[in-house]
Amino acid sequence: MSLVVDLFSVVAIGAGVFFFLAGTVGLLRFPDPLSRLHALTKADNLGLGLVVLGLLPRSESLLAALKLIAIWALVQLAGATAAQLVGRAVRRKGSAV
Amino acid sequence: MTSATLAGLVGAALVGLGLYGLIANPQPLRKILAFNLMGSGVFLVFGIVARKGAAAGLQADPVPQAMVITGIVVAFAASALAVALVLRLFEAAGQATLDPDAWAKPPDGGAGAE
Amino acid sequence: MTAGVSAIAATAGGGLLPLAILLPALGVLLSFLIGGRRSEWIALGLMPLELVVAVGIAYFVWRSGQPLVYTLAGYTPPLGIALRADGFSAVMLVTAGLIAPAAALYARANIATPQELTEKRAPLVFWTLLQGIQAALSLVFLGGDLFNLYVGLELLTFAAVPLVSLDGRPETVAAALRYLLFALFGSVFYLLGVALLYGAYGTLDIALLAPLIRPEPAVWLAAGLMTAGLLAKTALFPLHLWLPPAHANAPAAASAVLSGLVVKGSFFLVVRLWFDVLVGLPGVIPGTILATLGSAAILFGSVLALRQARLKLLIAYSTVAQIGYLFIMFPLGHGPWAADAFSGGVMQALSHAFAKAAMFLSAGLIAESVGHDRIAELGGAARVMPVTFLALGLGGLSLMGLPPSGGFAAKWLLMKASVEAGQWVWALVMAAGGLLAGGYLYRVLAPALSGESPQLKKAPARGRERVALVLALVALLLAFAPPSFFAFLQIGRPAAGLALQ
Amino acid sequence: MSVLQALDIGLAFVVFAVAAWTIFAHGAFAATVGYVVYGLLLALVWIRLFAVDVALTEAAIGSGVTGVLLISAAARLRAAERAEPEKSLSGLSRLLVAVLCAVVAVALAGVVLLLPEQGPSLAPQSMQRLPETGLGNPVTAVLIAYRAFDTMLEKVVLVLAVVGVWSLAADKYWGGAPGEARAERPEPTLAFLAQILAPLGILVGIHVFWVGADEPGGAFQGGAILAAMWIIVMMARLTEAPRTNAFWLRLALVAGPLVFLAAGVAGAIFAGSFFAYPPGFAKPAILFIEAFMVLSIAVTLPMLVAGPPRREPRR
Repeated sequence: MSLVVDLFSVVAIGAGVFFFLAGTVGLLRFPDPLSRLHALTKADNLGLGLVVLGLLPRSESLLAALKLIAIWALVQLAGATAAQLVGRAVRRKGSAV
Repeated sequence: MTSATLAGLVGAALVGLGLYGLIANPQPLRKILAFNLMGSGVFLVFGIVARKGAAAGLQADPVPQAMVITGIVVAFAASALAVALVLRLFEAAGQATLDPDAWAKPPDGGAGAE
Repeated sequence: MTAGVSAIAATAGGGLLPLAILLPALGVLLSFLIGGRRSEWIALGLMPLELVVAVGIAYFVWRSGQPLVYTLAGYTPPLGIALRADGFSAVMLVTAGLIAPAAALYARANIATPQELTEKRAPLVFWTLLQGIQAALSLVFLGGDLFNLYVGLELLTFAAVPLVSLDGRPETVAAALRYLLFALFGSVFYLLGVALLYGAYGTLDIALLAPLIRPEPAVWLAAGLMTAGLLAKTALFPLHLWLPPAHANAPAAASAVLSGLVVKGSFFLVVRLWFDVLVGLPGVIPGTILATLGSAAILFGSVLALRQARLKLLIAYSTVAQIGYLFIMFPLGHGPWAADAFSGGVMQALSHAFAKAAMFLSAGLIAESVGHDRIAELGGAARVMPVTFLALGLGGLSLMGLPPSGGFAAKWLLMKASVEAGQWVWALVMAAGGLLAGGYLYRVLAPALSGESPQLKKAPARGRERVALVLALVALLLAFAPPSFFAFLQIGRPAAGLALQ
Repeated sequence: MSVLQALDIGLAFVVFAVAAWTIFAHGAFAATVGYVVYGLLLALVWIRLFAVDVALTEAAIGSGVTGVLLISAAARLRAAERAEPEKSLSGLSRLLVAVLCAVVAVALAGVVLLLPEQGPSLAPQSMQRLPETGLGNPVTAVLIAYRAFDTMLEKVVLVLAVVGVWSLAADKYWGGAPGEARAERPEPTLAFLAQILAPLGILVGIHVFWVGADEPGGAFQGGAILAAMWIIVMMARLTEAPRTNAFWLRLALVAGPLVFLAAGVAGAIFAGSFFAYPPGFAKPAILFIEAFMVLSIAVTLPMLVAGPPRREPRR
């Protein structure tokens, strides 16, 4: 049983890290602000989501698990808002960022 | 090398970097940033001292930790006052420079007579 | 170790020590909360009480012949914090207790809330921060814990800096910003030293720390950092750049407090550090470095003061020079002349505090009455405002070190100690500094006494002139301090403690 | 070398790199953004030093609130940066300064390496006296009991800082609200965020304060989170900054230090020493004081960020 849980965690967190890496590469390599934002938000959503998913079975209590999910939800909220604001700023100023 | 010693070395490097920025960077806002950097380096030295004082079932000595918390709040207040001064200077004079020569000769010669 | 144990037990009258800090702190909070005209009333109402507390502390120190100690919150050091008052702290406390109300009485006339307003910016800020300076200085003079003293230094910075930019002109804001950056640099360096000392010995209590200090790398580095930080706040050459614009641009009442008292706060801590904490370090080389910087400050500050066109800037540069004298005492701390050197240093701090406060207040009156403070255009002014110029001149007497004045007593004691110690250089520098001071004061006073008098915008108020004059007279009267006064200053000095045992 | 050690070394390297960026980056705005990143990374370092209370404070105040303050200042100063090429130091003096700073850093690093592995500590004494306070978190006990005097005076420092910031207002704006009255409408996205986040953040802030008695957290951290919520709500323009002559605002600003000071004097009367707590009543007294401190911090930090009054007071 514990082997299965471990395997699940490793796979999920590994996938999460991959998305973070991909998002970071995108942020650095993509040409214009909007596509950079696109890469970044994907990393936040999926990367963090998978890391949290991998950590869930290892949490000590239900409360700790809920905290993990709350962290994910809050980062979603913050990430989405920031992306909106940056996108709007880009549109206002043209593409000069 | 333990993580505490490593943090202490980072702290030492931060103090050096911050000091350099504080002296060498001409813009006041950059000086404020440098001051904050230097401050956090000092706090890290407190941190390593706390960590090396792990005893009595505690992972770190609480007294230096409490001092760092006090210090962080004071450093924020200092930054706020400094930023307010920089912005006020910028508004009043259209420039935010500390260069003494810029203030030695007031543009219309009228500022000297109060 | 017995000294350590007796130093952390509370003594009679010790309860006055926290009061000396808490009363002005309460004043800060209430003045800000209630605001308006009442902020001034609160400050003026509390100041006599604070003076009584200061005198009470001095009385208890004198009666017991021992430092007063108070342990806060029932936690003895090293876990808790202790406050201590020795002879030096008591004297400084009373000095602050006299000069702050003098500045307040002077400021009432021009930093007041007008009738038609419920609250005005400058008065509220001035009265709140003046009390902040009092609280900070009390803490600096009484703190027995190095981190607690850091909090005191920060209180001092936050209370002092906004006073510089009180009138809001851009150059005053620039001066305040430069002052703040220097002060923050000083705080960070001081705090770094505190961290290293705690790391080495696990306590920050001065009495517990002193016997533990060994000449090892951590201590040397801490000593260097803390001293450098405090020197930046004291404006000792070459870290003096911030002082002249800051002190010359503040309102006169604030300048008097900044120049007379605030720089003495960080100087006091340099003395604490080297005479009470770092007793285990060989102090000759660091002391010589400090005195060398002091000598440079005396010569450099005086020469620059000679070249100033504005009276307030001249007085500010003379502060740079007079701060230099304070540091002559450091290489003279060991030997039979140590007591004289210490008394001389303290006397210099006291007499400069009173004399400089008197001079800044006089300069403020001159600027208000004549309409400017350009030295070249002050010819004959002394004949229309004689009392103001008398206060200025009497203060100047102390700066030059002519008898009878506190400045004379200070410089004579320091010269005597230098000669006895065979360190002639300091005596020569001090003599040169006295001559230069004579020169820059002559530049102001000689033309003012002769020539055609200027048309005054308004005559200086009698009461405000008297405040300046009384301060100048106190600086003069210090010359007649009896030997028992110097014995009082030695209370709590390690050497005195040994002699008593 | 274990994985954890490798992570430590990597973290140290990144912290140093970002710190160097904030010093050497070309634009002030970019440097400031770097500083915020740096603060968050530093919070991780504090976790690795087993100082969770400090990590929370660093993340909330050192990085978060300071970040808002500095970024908004950098944005407003962008015009200044373009207008004036700053006079900077000559190459030689730059080199001298660099050498001086390197000497300081190397000396400090040397002393850090010389510190004994098991240093002196007040941890045993802190734990020994902990039961008297009724608290479970020794860091809170240091702040609010053993070294209560420091903490009270540091609150007075914050009040002085507010007075100092406000003192930079123009005379005609004294008593008015900080922040310009802007015509533009609230940013809908930001308003949405603030509406969702603020209630949640308030809960979290109070929670962090409440558990601070026994676990990492406390008045500073909780107060800072509440402050952040108020800042977000003001940024989203869901509410205006209050007038600086409002009595309630002044009361909230001084309540923390004032109650603390009063409790300190009460200690002299009822417990025999200034700032002592009567045996048995320590914990309720501490929570009472802390509640007011949370309030004052939650109000002070946003007012320090908001800056001096910039609008005329209503009469």
